Amino acid sequence: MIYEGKQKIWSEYQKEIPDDHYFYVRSCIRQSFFPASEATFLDITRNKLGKDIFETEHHTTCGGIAYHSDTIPQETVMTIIARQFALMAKNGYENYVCSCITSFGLYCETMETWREFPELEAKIRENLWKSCKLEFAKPKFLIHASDLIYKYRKLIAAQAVRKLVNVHTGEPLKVVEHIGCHYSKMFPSKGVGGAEYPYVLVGMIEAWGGEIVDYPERRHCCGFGFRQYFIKGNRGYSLSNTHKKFESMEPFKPDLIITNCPGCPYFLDRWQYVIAESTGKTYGQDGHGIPALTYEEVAGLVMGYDPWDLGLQTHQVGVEPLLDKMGVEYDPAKKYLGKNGKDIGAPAPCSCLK
Amino acid sequence: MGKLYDLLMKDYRLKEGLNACINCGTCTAICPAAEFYRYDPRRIVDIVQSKDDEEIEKLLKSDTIWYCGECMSCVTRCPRKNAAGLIIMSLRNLSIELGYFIESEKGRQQYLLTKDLCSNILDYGYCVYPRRFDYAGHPEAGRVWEWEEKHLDDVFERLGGNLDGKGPGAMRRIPQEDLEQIRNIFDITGATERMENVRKAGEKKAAELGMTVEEFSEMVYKQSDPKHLNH
Amino acid sequence: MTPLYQFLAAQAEVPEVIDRIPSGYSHFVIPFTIGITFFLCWIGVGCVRLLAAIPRNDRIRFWKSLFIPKTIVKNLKDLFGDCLFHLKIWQRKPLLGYMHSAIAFGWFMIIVLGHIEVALFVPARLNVSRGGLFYPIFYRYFVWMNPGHTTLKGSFFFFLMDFFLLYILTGIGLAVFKRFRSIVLGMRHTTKPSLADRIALYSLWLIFPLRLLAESFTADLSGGSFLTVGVNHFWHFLFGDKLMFLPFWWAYSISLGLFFVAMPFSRYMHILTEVLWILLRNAGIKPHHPRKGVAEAEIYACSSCGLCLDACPMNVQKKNLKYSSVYFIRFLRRHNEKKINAIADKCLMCDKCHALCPVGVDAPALRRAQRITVNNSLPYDYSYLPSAVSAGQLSGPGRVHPRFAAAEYGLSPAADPAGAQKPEVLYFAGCMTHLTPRIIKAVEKVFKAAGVEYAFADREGGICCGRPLMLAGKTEAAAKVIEANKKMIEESGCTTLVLSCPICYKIFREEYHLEGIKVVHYTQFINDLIASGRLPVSKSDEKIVYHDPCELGRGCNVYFEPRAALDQVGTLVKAAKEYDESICCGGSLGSLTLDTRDRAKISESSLDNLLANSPETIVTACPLCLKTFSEAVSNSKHKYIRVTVKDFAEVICR
Amino acid sequence: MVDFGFGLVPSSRMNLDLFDKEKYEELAEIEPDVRICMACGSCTAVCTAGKYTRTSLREAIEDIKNAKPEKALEMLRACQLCGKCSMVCPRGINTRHLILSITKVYSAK
Amino acid sequence: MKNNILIIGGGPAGLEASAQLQRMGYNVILIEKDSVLGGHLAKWDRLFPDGVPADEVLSGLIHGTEGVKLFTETEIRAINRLEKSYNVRLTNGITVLSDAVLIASGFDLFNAVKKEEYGYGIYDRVITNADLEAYFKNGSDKRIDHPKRIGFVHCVGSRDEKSGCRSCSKVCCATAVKQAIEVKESFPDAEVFCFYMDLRLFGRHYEDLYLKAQKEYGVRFIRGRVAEVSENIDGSLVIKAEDTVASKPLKATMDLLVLMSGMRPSVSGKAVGDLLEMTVEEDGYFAVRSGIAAGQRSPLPGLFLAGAATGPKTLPETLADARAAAVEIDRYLTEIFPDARNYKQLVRERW
Repeated sequence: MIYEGKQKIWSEYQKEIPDDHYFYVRSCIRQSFFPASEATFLDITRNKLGKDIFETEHHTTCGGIAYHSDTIPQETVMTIIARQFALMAKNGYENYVCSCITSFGLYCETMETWREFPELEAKIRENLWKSCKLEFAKPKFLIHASDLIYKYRKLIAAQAVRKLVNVHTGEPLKVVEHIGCHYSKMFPSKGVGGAEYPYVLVGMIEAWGGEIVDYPERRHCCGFGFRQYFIKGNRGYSLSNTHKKFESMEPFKPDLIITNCPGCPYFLDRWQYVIAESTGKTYGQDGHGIPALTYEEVAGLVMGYDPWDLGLQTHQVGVEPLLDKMGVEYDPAKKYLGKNGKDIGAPAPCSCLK
Repeated sequence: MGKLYDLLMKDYRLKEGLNACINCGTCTAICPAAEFYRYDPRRIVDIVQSKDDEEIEKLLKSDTIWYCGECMSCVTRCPRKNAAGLIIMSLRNLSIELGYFIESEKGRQQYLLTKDLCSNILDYGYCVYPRRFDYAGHPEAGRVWEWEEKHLDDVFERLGGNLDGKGPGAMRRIPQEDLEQIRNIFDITGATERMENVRKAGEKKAAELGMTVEEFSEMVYKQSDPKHLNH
Repeated sequence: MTPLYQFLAAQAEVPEVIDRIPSGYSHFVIPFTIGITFFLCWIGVGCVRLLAAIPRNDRIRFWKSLFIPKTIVKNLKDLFGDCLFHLKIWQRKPLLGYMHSAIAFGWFMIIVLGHIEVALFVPARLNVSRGGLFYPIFYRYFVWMNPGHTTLKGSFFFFLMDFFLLYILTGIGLAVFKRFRSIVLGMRHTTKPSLADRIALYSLWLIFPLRLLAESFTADLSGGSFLTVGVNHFWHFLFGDKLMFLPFWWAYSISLGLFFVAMPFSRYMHILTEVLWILLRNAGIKPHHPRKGVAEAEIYACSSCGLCLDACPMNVQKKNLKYSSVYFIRFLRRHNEKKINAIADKCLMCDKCHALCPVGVDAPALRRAQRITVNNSLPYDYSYLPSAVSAGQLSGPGRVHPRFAAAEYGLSPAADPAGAQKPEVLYFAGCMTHLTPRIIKAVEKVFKAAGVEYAFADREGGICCGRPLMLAGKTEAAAKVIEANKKMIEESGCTTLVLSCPICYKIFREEYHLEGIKVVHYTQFINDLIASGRLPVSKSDEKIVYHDPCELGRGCNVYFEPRAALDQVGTLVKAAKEYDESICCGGSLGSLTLDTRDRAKISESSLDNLLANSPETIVTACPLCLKTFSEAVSNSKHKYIRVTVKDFAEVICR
Repeated sequence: MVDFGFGLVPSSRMNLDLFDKEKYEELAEIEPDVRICMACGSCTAVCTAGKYTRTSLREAIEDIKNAKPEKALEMLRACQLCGKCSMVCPRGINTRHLILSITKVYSAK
Repeated sequence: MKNNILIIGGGPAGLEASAQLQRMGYNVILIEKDSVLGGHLAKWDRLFPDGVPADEVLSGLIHGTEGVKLFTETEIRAINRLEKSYNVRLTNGITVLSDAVLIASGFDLFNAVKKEEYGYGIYDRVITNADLEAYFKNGSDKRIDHPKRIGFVHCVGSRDEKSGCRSCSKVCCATAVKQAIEVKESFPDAEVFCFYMDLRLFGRHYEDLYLKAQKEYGVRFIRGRVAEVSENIDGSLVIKAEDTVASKPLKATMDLLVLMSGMRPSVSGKAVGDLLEMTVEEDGYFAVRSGIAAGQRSPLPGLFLAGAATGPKTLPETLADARAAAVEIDRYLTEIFPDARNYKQLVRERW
């Protein structure tokens, strides 16, 4: 692998990311499964970086999952998106930051389609007026939340209390990145680093002291596939795609997987559990899995957030070996406590995955 | 010739996604679905561009168009700037509009998907809503979800969420007026009509098969014929 | 000193022949005795073993056949005709025929006459215990001829013995000459002898000259006729009275002994095996295995004469000589599996070597038997066949295949199922004809012109006839295909089945056993149409040469009908070689391994053969030949520029 | 082991790394024509068996080269060796011998 | 008076045209931006279809240019169009008054780095056709270390709208087949694969080359564009494509991957064209007066084109094109150019 070659490509895909005043929209999946990640993201941006990032209670789903499950027409999803844009404009913002990759891709696609077919944009404008009496303005900048963390990766590194380094050996942690498919595969120029060698997560890992691991199936989809997951009869597809990725990364012995898509950490985490429970195979050391974390969680870890505040307990793959390697202090007893130390029990143990 | 093709061409996704395919196979080469289903996106694009209505109709009624996971990996690599994924989406769209989807095992799944996802959006403003994501239906969500499901309020509170709460935050209750607006959008853009049609088609199919709606739903949720796979 | 014979001549009371050596034995007979004993044991054991390897039923059939008068007559005819007179070789190559018959018949006569002499003059010596094994052979050494008492009978035998010895010697002379200048005898190629062959050959060459020497040296004692006595005088003239004759008798014995020891390992074994093969063949027993049982008799019946070398179309290239039947048989004898397989697979199965073989060795059948041993285990799955051939389903009382019922044939079963007629004539085009649609078009045109009501069995394409499978040795698979086709044809209710492909024709005729259905090739069918006046034809002066397709001519013995028909429409000219000597077009399905280039060479030689008398048109009656020739003619060669290749039916109905 | 109601699905991706070079060379030794196929499909177009089954010599050759000989064998089981393919092959491949050779080489354990 | 003719580009087209024009008695000035003549030919080892050494062909071409004024490492600084001629200032300080200008600026090889998914410049064992030629010529390349499996990817930067080139580069199929044979000769144990979209082996003997590659060298041809290349832990490459004939995705591990970089319009040629205000077509190559009837004339009078400047060509086509251009220039200079009074009208009629 020739690092300089990649650098050259990265240098060609540098998208402009605005400095401040962001309009934030949430991700359905991330909110449901990793609420702490979004909370951490907002905390870092607002309190650690001192940026203006605004969230309105009136924003909704973009409808992307329903759209990509082919349950709602294109016009419907575009009108919902137009409504989101209208909320942004109404609140005086023009830098649109979304937490979800599906949304991000969909926004990019929508804007591109409107650009190519202005009559469609006009139609949507009309739809929005008819349904909500709202008018929208297209955002000036459309960015994914991970773009923002990427932009401030060095500032975060400066505030970091630890690095992505094995404190026992001094070696950098081997980190695998996984980019959501809709981040840049459709529009390579819309993603930091392009589609083939995206830099958005690599930049964070480098800045925070980790060692990036490139393995053959890096670009492969996690296998969510929308309808391929929601219907039980289709889940073999979803599972098999993740399995393929893990089989490919196994020889590289990664310590950690970092993702920027809401669904991917869920699938890369849970499918390890299913593979372990149904075939007995695990990919981490000594029967453990490989933790698949969100970029917010990783940022939180290096900045010294408590792992249980970051919601690392909601991953099925245990994170303790990783925390040990990084030298993160944690109280195992507090892992599954509710708010204010309330005892709400703990998940049943797995039969295979440690 | 080309009636179905003309219908397809009304779809902006097809307009964007189809630019004279040269059958090079880059899409299939990296397609996650082509690896695990009996599926070849290149063939689909080729059939669509043939404008052969008979073949297109076969497609619309087949399982084939439902294998794609819409990851859009194909878009990156196509040397002709085609988007097999978008073509699939417009085929699915037409299959649903014409009611053909109910003919195939995989297409039929739209009945459940439409019901669940659309009601999530209309009821809560989210595509996914944790209180409707049950461990029983999703054993793969793991022991940790089994635990979370029982203590959703506590977990969300602990993790800085705002489950069903007022104001902004993760999983907040979205104000009713916003949900009304979403419903209006659904009505105006044809989503409501589609939901209805899909529901009716599903119920009709259930009746045809001599099943109750519950039995039908159960079957659609779990059924998976090995014929979909390569062996 | 007075010569002994003059002295004895005076004693008139002495018998005509006297045992010169009372013991009737001399050491020199040992080599011969050993040789002949070994040889007789060998063939005795061989016969028993060979007959034991034949299936029981066949064996019984064989023994029975020996007592059926008709077979007895045929056996005698064949034995004399093939083994002694070599009539088949005479027919093709008179000089070669003379050579073979001189040696075979001459030797046979010498042995027979020798024994008759012994029986007449010293009958006691025929007893084996008194030297019966060797005595008749060396008769002239052991006896003293009373010169005074030479009877007419004695002189007669002396004359015959000398005559046949001379006869043999001329044959040997030719054989020696042939070895060095084979082309003189009409053979372009000749076989390469093995070591045993050489030993046997050289001893065979020596036997008769040595016999002449030995007998001539003793001729003054034992008598002789014009040859031996004449030579004897010459010796006396040369060496005086003291003749040392014993060494020559030794040499003669040794050469005989050597020959008999080498014979079982040499091609000369054919001299005897041929007898057995003729008996077995005439009993109607077919080989089931390329090396065991009847086949063993067959392969040892081969004289390695090499006639098949020139017959084989592959030998247009010298590198292919080794694929000829004579070598195939040699390797079969030597059990050289690798070479056997390679040769078996290479053959075009044109059957010419069989047609030309002086002893009727059916080498193509042996090759097929060999293919069976190799390929028989190949898996096949023909479960689709029944549905393939009954795709349209035979239906209605008239059971007319809907596919047959197109209005243009005057059949209308669909409209009037009760009145549906059976198609009298069913035409089956076959796979290869479908690749040459011009034949179908021409055949249908002929049918229409002659007003033939027919149905077309495989208009929409059918399945294979099974012959290619058969040729490849997949007999069992072929049976499945045959079964499926047979059912379809029988259900059609036709009474005549017309085939335009000789490949189909051969297998339909031989393996289908269609009860009550006349199976004809379209050349025959059309010739009948012309003969009966149903098909009007007009003669032109187009110079036509007819190519006999292998499967039709040699395969099914159809030579007359196509020529008779063609004679009505054009002027037939001769090819250099025709009828059973016709040269395969090179496209044959028989060969499994022959490559395109080799085939092209064969096509070229076949074309050259056809063009001997500058015809304008080459007519053939096989889709494969048609396609092969058409391509070969169009492929290059300016010499073919003036000739067109046509199908038989095309020429008949212009 | 837990039953989730679904499981891993076999991959259809052909893996050329599994290609058995030795076996292929063995085949090419007895029938070198296997190398020169250019996948034009003429053989399949005229195939007698192919009219009723999925038999395709072109595909069978592909399958051999794509490390799926068992599929080739299965496909060739329907072949009647009629020889039409050999008549139409533009490269003059000795198809019948190739079929017999494939069966011979790849059937052998 | 001898006419001055300026030829821009010292590749095969420029060399051949200057030799022809020199023989016709013109005063030929040939400029080349590089220090050596021959263009891409100088970097090639052997030529398809019969493996003639490139050096041999090149030295023959150079040999023919005796008498031509050659300026290497020379470019054009400025061009002034006078009424009938061009006043050209060269970077070496010389000014030429040229009656006709021939642009033989050739082509650039597609920069394979741009096909990001193939990882040229990123993966250690991905090389281009040019790299392989250099290896054949010089005998060493650290990326080529007894490879056991070698893949050739056709159409890299050709027939690919993503990399800005819809057209076929014409020579890569034959080059790939040639190189596949050569590489097999160098590494007889290796398995060699060619991944193609269509095999465009149109020229005389090209199909024979293809057959030879299959028959004698056992090169495997797979119809399918390589979609993705990635690197294994041991540095070997995993390639993914669809075997479109089998309609199945495939993967294979390779020890060496050769990208058949296609032809792109020459960047420096474009700069010259800009100075001359020449039009380029959508594909980036110079426009000609008429693709069929006047393929060597530019839309501007007195400006001629030869070789790959007007689109991908094989070497024999380039040479033929150069000879044709020489004839065209000769016709222009003898028929149209000298007739001062009717010059404009003649140009209108006959250009």
